[in-house]
Amino acid sequence: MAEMASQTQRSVPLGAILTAGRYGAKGPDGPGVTLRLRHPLSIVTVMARKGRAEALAAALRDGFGLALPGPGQSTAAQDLALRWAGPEQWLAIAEGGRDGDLHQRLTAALADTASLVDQSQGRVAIVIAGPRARAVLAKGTAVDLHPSRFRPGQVAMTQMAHVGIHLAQSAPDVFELLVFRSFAESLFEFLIAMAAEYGYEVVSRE
Amino acid sequence: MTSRRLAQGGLIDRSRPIRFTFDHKSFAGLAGDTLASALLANGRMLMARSFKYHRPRGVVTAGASEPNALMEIGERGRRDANSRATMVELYDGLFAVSQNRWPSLAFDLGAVNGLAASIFVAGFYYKTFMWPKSFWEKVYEPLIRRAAGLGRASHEPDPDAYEKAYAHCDVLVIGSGPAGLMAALAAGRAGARVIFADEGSRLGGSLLAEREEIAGDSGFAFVAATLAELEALPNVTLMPRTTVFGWFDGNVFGALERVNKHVAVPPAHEPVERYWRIIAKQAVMATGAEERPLVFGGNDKPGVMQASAIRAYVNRYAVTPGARAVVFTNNSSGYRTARDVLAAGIDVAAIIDARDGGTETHAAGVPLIADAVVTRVVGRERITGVNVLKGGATTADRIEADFVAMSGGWNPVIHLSCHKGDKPVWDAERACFLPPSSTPGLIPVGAAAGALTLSQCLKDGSAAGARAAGLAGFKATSIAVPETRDDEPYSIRPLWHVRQSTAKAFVDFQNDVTLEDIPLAAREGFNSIELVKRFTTSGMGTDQGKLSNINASGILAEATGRTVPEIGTTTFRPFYTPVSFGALTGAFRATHYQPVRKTPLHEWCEEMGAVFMEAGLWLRSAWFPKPGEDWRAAATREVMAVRQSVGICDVSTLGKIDLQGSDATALLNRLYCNGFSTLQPGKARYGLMLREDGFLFDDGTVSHLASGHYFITTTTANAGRVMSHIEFCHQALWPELGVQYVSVTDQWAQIAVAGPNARRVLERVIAEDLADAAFPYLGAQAVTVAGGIPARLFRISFSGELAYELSVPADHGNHVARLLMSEGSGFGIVPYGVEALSIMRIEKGHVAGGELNGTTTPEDLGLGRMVSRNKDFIGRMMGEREALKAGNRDVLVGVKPVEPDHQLRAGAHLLTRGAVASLDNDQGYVTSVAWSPMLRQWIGLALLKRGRERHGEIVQVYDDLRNSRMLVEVTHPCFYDRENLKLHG
Amino acid sequence: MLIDCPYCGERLSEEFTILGDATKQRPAGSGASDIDAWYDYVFIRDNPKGRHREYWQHTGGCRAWLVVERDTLTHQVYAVTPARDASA
Amino acid sequence: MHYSIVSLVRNALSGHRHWPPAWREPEPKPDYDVVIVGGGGHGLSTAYYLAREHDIRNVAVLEKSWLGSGNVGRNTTIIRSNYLLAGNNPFYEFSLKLWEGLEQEFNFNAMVSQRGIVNLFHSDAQRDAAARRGNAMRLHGVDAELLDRDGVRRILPFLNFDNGRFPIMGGLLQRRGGTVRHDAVAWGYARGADSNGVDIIQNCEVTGIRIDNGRAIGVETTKGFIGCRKLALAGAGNSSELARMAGLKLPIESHVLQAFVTEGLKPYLDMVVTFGMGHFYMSQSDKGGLVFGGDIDGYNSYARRGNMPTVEHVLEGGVAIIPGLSRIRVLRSWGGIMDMSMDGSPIIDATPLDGLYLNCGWCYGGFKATPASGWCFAHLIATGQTHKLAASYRLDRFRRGATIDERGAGAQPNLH
Ligand SMILES: Cc1cc2nc3c(=O)[nH]c(=O)nc-3n(C[C@H](O)[C@H](O)[C@H](O)COP(=O)(O)OP(=O)(O)OC[C@H]3O[C@@H](n4cnc5c(N)ncnc54)[C@H](O)[C@@H]3O)c2cc1C
Ligand SMILES: NC(=O)c1ccc[n+]([C@@H]2O[C@H](COP(=O)([O-])OP(=O)(O)OC[C@H]3O[C@@H](n4cnc5c(N)ncnc54)[C@H](O)[C@@H]3O)[C@@H](O)[C@H]2O)c1
Ligand SMILES: Cc1cc2nc3c(=O)[nH]c(=O)nc-3n(C[C@H](O)[C@H](O)[C@H](O)COP(=O)(O)O)c2cc1C
Ligand SMILES: [Zn+2]
Repeated sequence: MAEMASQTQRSVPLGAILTAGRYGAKGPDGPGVTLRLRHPLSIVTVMARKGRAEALAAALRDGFGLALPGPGQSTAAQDLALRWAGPEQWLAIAEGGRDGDLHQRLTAALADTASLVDQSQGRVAIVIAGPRARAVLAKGTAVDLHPSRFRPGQVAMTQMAHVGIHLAQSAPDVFELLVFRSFAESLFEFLIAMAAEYGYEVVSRE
Repeated sequence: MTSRRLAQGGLIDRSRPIRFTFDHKSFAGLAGDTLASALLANGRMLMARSFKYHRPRGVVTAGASEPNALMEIGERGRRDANSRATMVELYDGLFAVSQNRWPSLAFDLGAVNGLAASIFVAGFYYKTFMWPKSFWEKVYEPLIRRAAGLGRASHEPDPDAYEKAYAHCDVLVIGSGPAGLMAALAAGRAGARVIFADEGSRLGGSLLAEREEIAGDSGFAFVAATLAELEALPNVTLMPRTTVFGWFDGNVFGALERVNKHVAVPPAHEPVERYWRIIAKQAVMATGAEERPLVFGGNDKPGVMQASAIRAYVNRYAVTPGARAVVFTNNSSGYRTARDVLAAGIDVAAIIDARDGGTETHAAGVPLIADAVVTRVVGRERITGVNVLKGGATTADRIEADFVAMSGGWNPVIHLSCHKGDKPVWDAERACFLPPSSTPGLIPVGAAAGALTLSQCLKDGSAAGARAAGLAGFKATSIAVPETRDDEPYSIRPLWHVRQSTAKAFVDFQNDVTLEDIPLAAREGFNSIELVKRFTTSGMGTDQGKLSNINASGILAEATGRTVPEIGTTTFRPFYTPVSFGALTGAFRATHYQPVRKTPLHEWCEEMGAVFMEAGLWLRSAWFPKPGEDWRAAATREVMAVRQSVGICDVSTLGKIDLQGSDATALLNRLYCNGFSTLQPGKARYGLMLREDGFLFDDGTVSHLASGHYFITTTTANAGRVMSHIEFCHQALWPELGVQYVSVTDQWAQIAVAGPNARRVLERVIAEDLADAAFPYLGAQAVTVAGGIPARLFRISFSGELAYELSVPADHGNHVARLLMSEGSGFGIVPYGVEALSIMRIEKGHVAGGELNGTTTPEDLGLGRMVSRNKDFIGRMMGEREALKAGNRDVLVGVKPVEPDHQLRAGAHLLTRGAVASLDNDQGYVTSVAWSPMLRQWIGLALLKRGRERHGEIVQVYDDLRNSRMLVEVTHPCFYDRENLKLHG
Repeated sequence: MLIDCPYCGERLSEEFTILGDATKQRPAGSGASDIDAWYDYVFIRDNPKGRHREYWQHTGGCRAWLVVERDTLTHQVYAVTPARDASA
Repeated sequence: MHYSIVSLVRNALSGHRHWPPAWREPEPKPDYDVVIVGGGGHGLSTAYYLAREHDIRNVAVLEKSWLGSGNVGRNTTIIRSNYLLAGNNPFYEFSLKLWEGLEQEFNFNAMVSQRGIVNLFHSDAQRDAAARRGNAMRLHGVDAELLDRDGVRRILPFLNFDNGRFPIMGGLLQRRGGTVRHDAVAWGYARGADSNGVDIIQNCEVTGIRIDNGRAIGVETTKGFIGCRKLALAGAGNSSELARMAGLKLPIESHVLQAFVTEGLKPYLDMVVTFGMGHFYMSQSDKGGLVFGGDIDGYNSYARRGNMPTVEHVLEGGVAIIPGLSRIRVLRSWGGIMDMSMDGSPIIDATPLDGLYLNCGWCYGGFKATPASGWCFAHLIATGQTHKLAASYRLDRFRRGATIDERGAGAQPNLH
């Protein structure tokens, strides 16, 4: 059996409910938000080993040109992004999702400074963008998303509609929600229900 | 009926007539009307019946505090009971019905209660209805219940949508009268993020209802100009139709936005109501003041209204309640009403002032009767006049009028400021309670803080806005305060009730609490205001005593020879005005009540025709019926297939934790009661966790993947709690340990492959050597599936068969399951569900939720040998307590009906054979049952006193709840393959 | 109620889960003479009306265990520290 | 004065001016045989039974605020005896039996209404637990019925059977369960105790306990020192504070439990519904308000008020199970301070100090226990012997491991 086959047979989360198109209220200014799934994606939990956070920071700087972000922050360089994900924990995120690639790459560079755990398929990344994205999110999370308080590059771990999420603003008005895979459908249904009054567009994966 | 609409004025839109029905009769109103103003405009005074005596009632207020004019609005699933007509904006097609009357509002049989009013005094029901004993539930209570209550609520589901949302601001301004407007402007100009909320349909507060002059123009104009500026500020959010209903810890406010209550049906995609939680650095409470009614004979007749409400109807809605007013007042407000009514071209018969003489500007041409009281309002359908008694006089004079304006003074609207439990402060000069002396985070201002003149409200509002912005970190100065026409100073002499009343005088209109009820309560010993409230129900209606509470305190004070501040008030609590369940529920209703968790194999399970069941938030495949099979047939077939050949099962819901670090083994040793020091890489072990009190907490497997790298599974039910427990133990108890861990529950699709042919099927998709020697029982290793999928394989068994659990990254789950099915087709592979899994574990005597019920110990479940004696672990010490070690504990056994066709049920109890059924003789209970395909009969696990000594004994099953008694034999808990031969296959 | 998570900033209390009293020290000993200390640790609470030190976990956020010093009468939160630092 | 329709009519004729106070307002005497701290349900019923059953009448009940201002006056009024464990069931059944004859006994209509209570279940595991409980009740002769889905639908057709997240599978019904008018319980016992000579002293806060030679000899109060031969603490949510005055610490935490009432409505719900899975239960008061509640807020608290997360959680549960509630409006919410014990069960016991007795740990179930608690506590105080129905409620059970943990939640009070 070819390796390629095993990669193409992968299931796409939200597959059952994610259908491209324009929904909800149809205002003259176009949809208030667009929603998109990022998939496949590589996600690795990076946990500093005890007393090794500085060494980890150095290894990341040297190996990837990346600074280790502090609480509520993220950093990015070329094809790799790091998002703070709790005390001494980060999520390393890269485009593309061949099994284990990112995990192996990081293991090679960081194994003695960090414990690394592949989470690529345990989290689902939903991107919500547009002028009303904040209004939609404010129906779910109590994190203050005002542009002066939550800027591009910032991240927050919070909950929305009874579900824990990892929220990041990747660019102005572009928000990314990482959610545990098993909850993804429920969260997505919540988001589109809350977006309906502004009109929304679901964009298919490229 | 005559139209009571004034020819000019008001904030209504005369070009937009609106049709509505009240009690199935059609009426017309105007855009800008409330239901109450529209009914008044149509000459309808009678709007409701009171709670107890079913007295005819009309509207008393023009706002949120309305006690009388409550109606059912809307039909079927949209019916809103107890809607205040004063707050309902008129819309086309509005459907309103009066309530608490039968057969009709005009002719209500319930009014006979009024005849017995002398018996139905406060608390009468505590003194009677006791005999005969059985009559309370059968006769009296149903009667009382039918008579009690106001509107009829619907049992139908609500077709509308609701939402919740969060908002943050530097300054929340509550109330949009002159004080609130200035506060919002000051804070807004300073650059603070401002939320400006008012329950009214338009912003402007009392300025919409009064004839004021501000900055040389009308009050309306001032409102319009100020709102225009606020609207233009990007940092200010205006929220009309939004009631702030509560003040909570952390300066969090609850608010209800009535998004689409002013239309018959909300537009598509929009909610009807939205509940906000507003997190405010500072709040300005500019909630105004509520006018107190006076307590005098007949004060509840339709047509007796707050003086300020009459101004609102006249000035804002261009409606007059009648043709000739009489004013009864003890303070400035009545004079203002007289002037405004006159200005609208309506007659004012007289001002009756309870004081010796006020300092107010007198309304030209209106007789002033000072030092006088109204003793009775007369008239049947409509008021025809009032009896007035002058100081010193013995007989009353009749003054003719068809509506009455009353003002007993003002109650600052201090509710929110008291929600944290602080007590309000009495102000003798203004005869009112002011907000508590210290309310950090909340600045009361305007009439709410006792400022009862317009200029003061404007000035204080400006200062409060600036102060709030300053406290929130902005540089702010008070803004210029516009000039006002000189307003008159406020003066009052409290009048808690008219002693000389010659008809029933009401304190609480809605609950029919009369002037006599309060002294009666005091005489009977209910002499604190809280006891008076409970004994008389004063202030317990839908209006929460907004009009009545302070009068009740005043009356109680006089009745008991104490002062009003000694009496105090009852407790102010949320909700400021009632809030729907719908709003507070938001979108989390029906099937969206709680999120659904789906496994990565859900799609495959659906393909296989799974019937799903709830397991916490998860949906799990319970069984996979073939056509014509019920659950038992399906599960039986699945078990047989597994026991005889092979089956696969989705076990992805197990909690999974990745644990690494130099002290990982040490942590495991402390978390589990059994030891892990000897667990070699490549091996898995069953583990038991206790709580610190020594009882069982959870079980699962721990696999040593590579040196210092473990993979832990937990039960589905406890996954979250175990994760938190581990985090606690590490972070709070032993932070010195070098460990890293993270939940990987969702990363892996987990598939159990079980049955004598399990290995053969797996060998077809996995290249690695799976022979027993290479990969023995309790092996754990990384493998590659289908030539490219990185996976993990564990040789563990819940079913008792040769079995594996295969973990593949979640996206691959469906594919791998399909692959196993096709590769296993030659072996007759089946999918099996939780039901079959459960049958097999019961056959094997493995414990699960029924036995891990929070009150069992390892010893109870036959797992005592797992408890290590030579290390510290959670639960060790308390597990040694005498009662946990006692010999007569309920311990795990198997039970098997003596008659093989008897069906055993979990939840049945066990009795010694021949013993009388009693709690004293209770010997234990059946925890789990199954119809065993292998034994071809029902079997069960049970917890039985001294059970291990009783194998072979016949005991009695007691299941009277289901009319079932039978004898069972006590057995070893393992019914099948006790030697574990199959496991090693 | 707002709790100022040292990592995430001020968050609403429903993002957190409380465990309880954080003044208790898990006893080190496991001899017969230590049983009283254990009983006290597991079952006995000061339960003060006023300032109280409690364990809370930011379960709906960064998952850190925190020691929150809070007033049980006013619900005012005085201080929040990571549990790992508090017990160190 | 005996209360009846006759006395009501007679008093109506004289304008109700001649009703005597339901209880006197005495000044405290310098000392009493027994001083009971706490004018809640349990303190008052203890006083009543001390007088009635044991002829001990030189008794004072000291209440720091107004009578019934504690949990007895703020609970959701449910009575039932559907307990699982042998340590609990007979006690609560005895209590229910006392309720059944109470009003006639003390001539006060407390509106004992045995309208039935149903506990819903939604899974096989929950059904099994309900069956175990129901059979335990039957074993003790207590009425219990196990309803299936259709059985529940017959009595409560408007529950959410078809469009819910957790389908209703059935329910455990106790028809003799129901509600009692909470305030009336306090008032009825107070009147009954008073007429038997007990001094009920309101606005009298106990600020200290005077101990002499290992013996409690009296209390310091805001009305001065009051001496006693026996001192009984029935302070519910304030139990730890009271115990502290005697140098004792308890296996108790204080937590706030909220409750709610809707606007008054015509008959809507004619029994008590418990949706345990959604932490929601509801009944309708005779006045028309739907009275409901859920779980404690979860954090330790002495403030009688809670916060919105719990409010939302409870209301979400409500709409989930009774969709028609959506348009009904909640009128008021309040809180009470619960004496949450470490196993969810109460304590009725003597203390290490002579003459000092303890009654606490009622969690959110103590209202239904009011008669039996007073009965057993009075027995203990009068005889020095533990009443056999309260034999399991000893303080040393935690040390011994003989906890009575109906929920199996362990030593974490906020999980009970
Ligand atoms: C919201 C809520 C709902 C509930 N629902 C139910 C239910 O449905 N069914 C049920 O069975 N139980 C229920 N309960 C529990 C029940 O109300 C209590 O367990 C029970 O009332 C406690 O006993 P009590 O009546 O004696 O307490 P309380 O009425 O609280 O009496 C204790 C008294 O002691 C006084 N006191 C305290 N300290 C001092 C002092 N230093 N000096 C003088 N006096 C002092 C207090 O002021 C108080 O009046 C509920 C409780 C709450 C809060
Ligand atoms: N002399 C008198 O007799 C007398 C007495 C009282 C008031 N007044 C006048 O009344 C005015 C008072 O001005 P003000 O600005 O203090 O109050 P206001 O009455 O003008 O405005 C208060 C506003 O707050 C709103 N509100 C109240 N509670 C709310 C809540 N919980 N949520 C949302 N909105 C809420 C009300 O609907 C109202 O619109 C002054 O002009 C004063 O002169 C005069
Ligand atoms: C069973 C029950 C029914 C209640 N019904 C009402 C009611 O109909 N109206 C009301 O305003 N309050 C009602 N309450 C709440 C009380 O007003 C009050 O809030 C509660 O007893 C707590 O007291 P507190 O708010 O003074 O602290 C009810 C309380 C209980 C326990
Ligand atoms: Zn955090």
